[in-house]
Amino acid sequence: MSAHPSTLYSETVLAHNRTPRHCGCLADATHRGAAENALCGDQLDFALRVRNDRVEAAMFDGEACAIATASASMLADALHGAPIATVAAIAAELHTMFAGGAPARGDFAAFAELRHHPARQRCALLPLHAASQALAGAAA
Amino acid sequence: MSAHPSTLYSETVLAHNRTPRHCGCLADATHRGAAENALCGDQLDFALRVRNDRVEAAMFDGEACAIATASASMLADALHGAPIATVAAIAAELHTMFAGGAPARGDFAAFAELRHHPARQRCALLPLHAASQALAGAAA
Amino acid sequence: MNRLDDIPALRAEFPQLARRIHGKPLVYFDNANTAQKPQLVIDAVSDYYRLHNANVARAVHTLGEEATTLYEATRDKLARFVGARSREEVVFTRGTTEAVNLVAYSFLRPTLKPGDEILVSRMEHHANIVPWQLVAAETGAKVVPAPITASGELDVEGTVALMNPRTRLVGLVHVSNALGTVNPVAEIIAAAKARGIATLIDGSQAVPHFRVDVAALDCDFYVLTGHKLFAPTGTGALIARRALLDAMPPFMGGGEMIRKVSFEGTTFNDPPHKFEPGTPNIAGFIGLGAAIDWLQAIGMDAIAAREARLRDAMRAALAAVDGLRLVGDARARAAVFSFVVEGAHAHDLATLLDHDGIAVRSGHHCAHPTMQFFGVPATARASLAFYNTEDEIAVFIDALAKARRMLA
Amino acid sequence: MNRLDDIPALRAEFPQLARRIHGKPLVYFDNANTAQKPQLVIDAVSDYYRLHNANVARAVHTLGEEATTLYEATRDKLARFVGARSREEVVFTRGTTEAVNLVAYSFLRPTLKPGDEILVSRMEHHANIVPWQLVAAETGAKVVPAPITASGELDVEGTVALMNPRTRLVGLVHVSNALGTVNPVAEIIAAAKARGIATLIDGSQAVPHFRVDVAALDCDFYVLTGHKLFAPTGTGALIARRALLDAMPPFMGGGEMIRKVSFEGTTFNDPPHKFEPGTPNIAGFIGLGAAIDWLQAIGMDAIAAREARLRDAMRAALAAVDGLRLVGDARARAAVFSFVVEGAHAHDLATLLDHDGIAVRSGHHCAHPTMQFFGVPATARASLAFYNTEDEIAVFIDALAKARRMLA
Ligand SMILES: Cc1ncc(COP(=O)(O)O)c(C=O)c1O
Ligand SMILES: Cc1ncc(COP(=O)(O)O)c(C=O)c1O
Repeated sequence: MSAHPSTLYSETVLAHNRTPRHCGCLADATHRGAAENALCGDQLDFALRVRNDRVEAAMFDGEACAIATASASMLADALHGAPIATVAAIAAELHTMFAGGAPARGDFAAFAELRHHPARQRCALLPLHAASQALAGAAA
Repeated sequence: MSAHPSTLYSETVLAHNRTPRHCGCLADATHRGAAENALCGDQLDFALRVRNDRVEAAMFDGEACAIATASASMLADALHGAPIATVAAIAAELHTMFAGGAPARGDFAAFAELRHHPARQRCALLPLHAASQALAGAAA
Repeated sequence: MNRLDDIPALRAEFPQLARRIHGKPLVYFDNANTAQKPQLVIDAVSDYYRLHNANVARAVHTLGEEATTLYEATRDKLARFVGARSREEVVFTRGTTEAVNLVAYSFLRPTLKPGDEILVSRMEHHANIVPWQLVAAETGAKVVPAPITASGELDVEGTVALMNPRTRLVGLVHVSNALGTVNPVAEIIAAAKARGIATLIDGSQAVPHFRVDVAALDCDFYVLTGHKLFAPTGTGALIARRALLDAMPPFMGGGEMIRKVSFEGTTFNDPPHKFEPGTPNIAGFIGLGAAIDWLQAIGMDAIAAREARLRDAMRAALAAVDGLRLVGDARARAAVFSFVVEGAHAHDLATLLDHDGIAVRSGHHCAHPTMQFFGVPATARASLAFYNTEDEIAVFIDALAKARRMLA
Repeated sequence: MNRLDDIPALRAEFPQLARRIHGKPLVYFDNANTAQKPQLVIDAVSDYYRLHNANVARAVHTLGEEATTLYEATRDKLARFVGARSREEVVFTRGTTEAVNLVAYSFLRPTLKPGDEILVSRMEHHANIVPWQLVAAETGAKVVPAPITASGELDVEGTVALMNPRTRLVGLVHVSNALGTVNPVAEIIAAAKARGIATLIDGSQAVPHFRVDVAALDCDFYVLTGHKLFAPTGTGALIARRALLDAMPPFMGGGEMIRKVSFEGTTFNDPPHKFEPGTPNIAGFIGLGAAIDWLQAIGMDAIAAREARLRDAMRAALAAVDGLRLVGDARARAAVFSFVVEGAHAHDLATLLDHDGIAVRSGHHCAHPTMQFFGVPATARASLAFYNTEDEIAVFIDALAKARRMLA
């Protein structure tokens, strides 16, 4: 069922994991959210500063696997200056890609191989959950 | 697992079933017992007149299958004038025979084929349970 | 061409149908007890053990993902097969019995009060009586029998008349295993719903024989068992409204049904997983998925049509047997026939038929109250599936006459 | 000659061990999750479906008798295998999880009072925590954690100190699935017994690896699961003192667990049947019987000796891995190793090992409280069975180093 997985831990993913972007705490966040992966106990916090439905800054924190960490790093990157609808858009692109459809935007395309690893898909989705949790909640 | 069963409904068994001996009610019984087969709902009553640890008379009643009816008929027959220990002795002989050992006494040997029908063994044992129930209970 | 047009080929898919019993070809008329399995279902089970064996929902390795994918696919298949609104409405259980107990413990017990009533028909299987008695005994509620008629039909008017503000749930068998009756479940569900009463339909004997659409029936709970559906033993399901599952507390505790466990407090997973603690019968459910695919390839409507013909042939043949009385003779009925024969006890009939290779069940069919109603301790029961034939009916009728002569 | 003297031949009995994963030979180190099945067990399941398929304890026909004989034979085999006092002490369940729930619902709940305590160790599987929490929440009792040490051993003194007149039951895992610790169960049972406290031992990870004698242990309840014992999924057992089973009310209701059902009142069957309503996983239990025969032909003592060698080899090999920390390193331990590696998340390790054909589990192993105690969200776990080899250990250690380099 699984194809050869060499591309799952691609250089893109490994680089994001080694030196994640925007990892740490965002003091002046307006929104905060968290998500947890029941399978492994991983937890990820996402903090956003939002003005006029646009993300001015995004940071994440938490201990997680390489896939989740890389995804969080990519997401924080993608959100800077983007409309808040971007979170839902990227989540939808990931789901499409996992179902065999078009690749997701930018570095997220590096997760294409996850279509053969259903159990690990939630790792890549974890930061998306945390960010949408943040947007859904009351302002921090 | 089952051998050819032609001998299960032997002439001996069928004859006892057609015209069971000592079927009916024993007005002056000293002991009464009943047993039920959970598998089919069959019920059998056994009534005994016992004096000095000897069965003077035995009768049975109830609706039951041919195997149980024949066994009851044989048992009532065997008990007339016999020591009460006969009930336990015949039960033990049946168990031995079902386990592949020596045939049980008299007509009971006709149940040898039941060793291949574990589910029906309790039919043959039903009157034995009813009779030992009768002996175990208080005098009627 | 439908596979039902070539019955010999179809029967060849069932290895056990080729068995000989006491030297005679097996005539398997005990389908209401459990159904035979096509080779493809047996292979699905072996293939899992030979190639994909791993635990589900736990490991990220290849085998774990394969096992999980195969296992969870059955949930989608079953949801489609019975017309559930979503896969989350499908809770896997060991069978019908566990499914009813789950509803009794988790849905009813927490809010059951003294004087509350659970209304179930007098033709229920023990599985749809005893679980309610257990929770009723604990809470002071009571189980009320809904009336049936002498021909083994549900007394609909009498049943509806028993629905009252204390009635908490109506439980009804879709097709009676003891009588063959097909019940007007939609009518009863509608009547209960109009009164705000929850409904549970026992579909054990329905899903193997005709198309069932749970969403259209609109019952709250529908229960079924896999081994009667040509699938492995130890499988079954509760199909329930999502909103009810969300509100119900868990039944059994353990792994997978939790989100987070600590000694300070535990939070539970979402349905259906909330109700599925521990390692499930993975191989069995993979086999159930294969059975459903296989049934749908034939088509439940084609199966129902063939079984209606077999049923009519059997009904006519039995009517001609001297001294035979049908126990239950509803107008709407399945190819399940309970009967008693004058001068011949059901057990003796079953044993003598077995000598001729014919498997029928004798006994109370886990329906004591039904037997009590008809005043018989036991019946013999012949229950057919689509792989049975008119030739087998003829063999059965001959053997029945022979058995009767022998016992007379 | 013992079969363990020819490991290649023994491995050839397990079809899945011949599988290749991502082009590499499978190294199956996830045995604590579920074990692989020998062909003979797979065949026992298929043969039942192909030749003897029928329901048990119900029908008097040949197939029904064959199925019942095969199914009930497993009860005798299991009773002998674990040293139960009699076959009536063996209650069949879906697995360990259901067995613990049965005890929680049927033994404890009816008499549990506010303030009562259930003492279980901090290294329990969720299956030996959550069922107690559910019945405790209902009754106002509480689940008390017994202490463990930094090396993952039970703090025996601390545990005994927590036993008090309010303690109703002590639950302890025989071998921890998360840490590999082999617990001094006899000592804890004796201490509990001296205080009149009931005991439940979770033997899920014990029975596959060494000889267990339940009667000698003298616990009240011993639970186990079949799928870890090289047997089919959906099988397991509760072994319990007969006197307790006699006194316990039934858990689930349905067919076979009753003696007589009526709307006026129902009487129940004797144990073990009182606790086994409905159609069981017949095929699965027949497979369990085959697995036990097969294990006994090899001999549990021989298996334990081989596993001790594998364990020591693995322990030594892991000690040499840079940046690796064992989570749990008890003196008495099984060939089950949980570990974390600096800079490499357990999930990533598991996925990368899988790329090299190696199946290990990563996660919390259904033991959140244990993970909390050790302050890790997850570990990787390699768990061996007697069919594993020292060569596989070498392959694993190499792959581990490679994975670590990749993630660094
Ligand atoms: C120690 C222990 N207890 C209980 C269980 C639960 O067993 P099952 O999932 O088969 O019910 C397991 C396995 O997952 C285990 O390792
Ligand atoms: C109508 C009906 N309900 C419930 C059951 C119980 O099903 P199971 O034994 O598979 O739990 C049966 C079958 O025995 C049945 O025929």
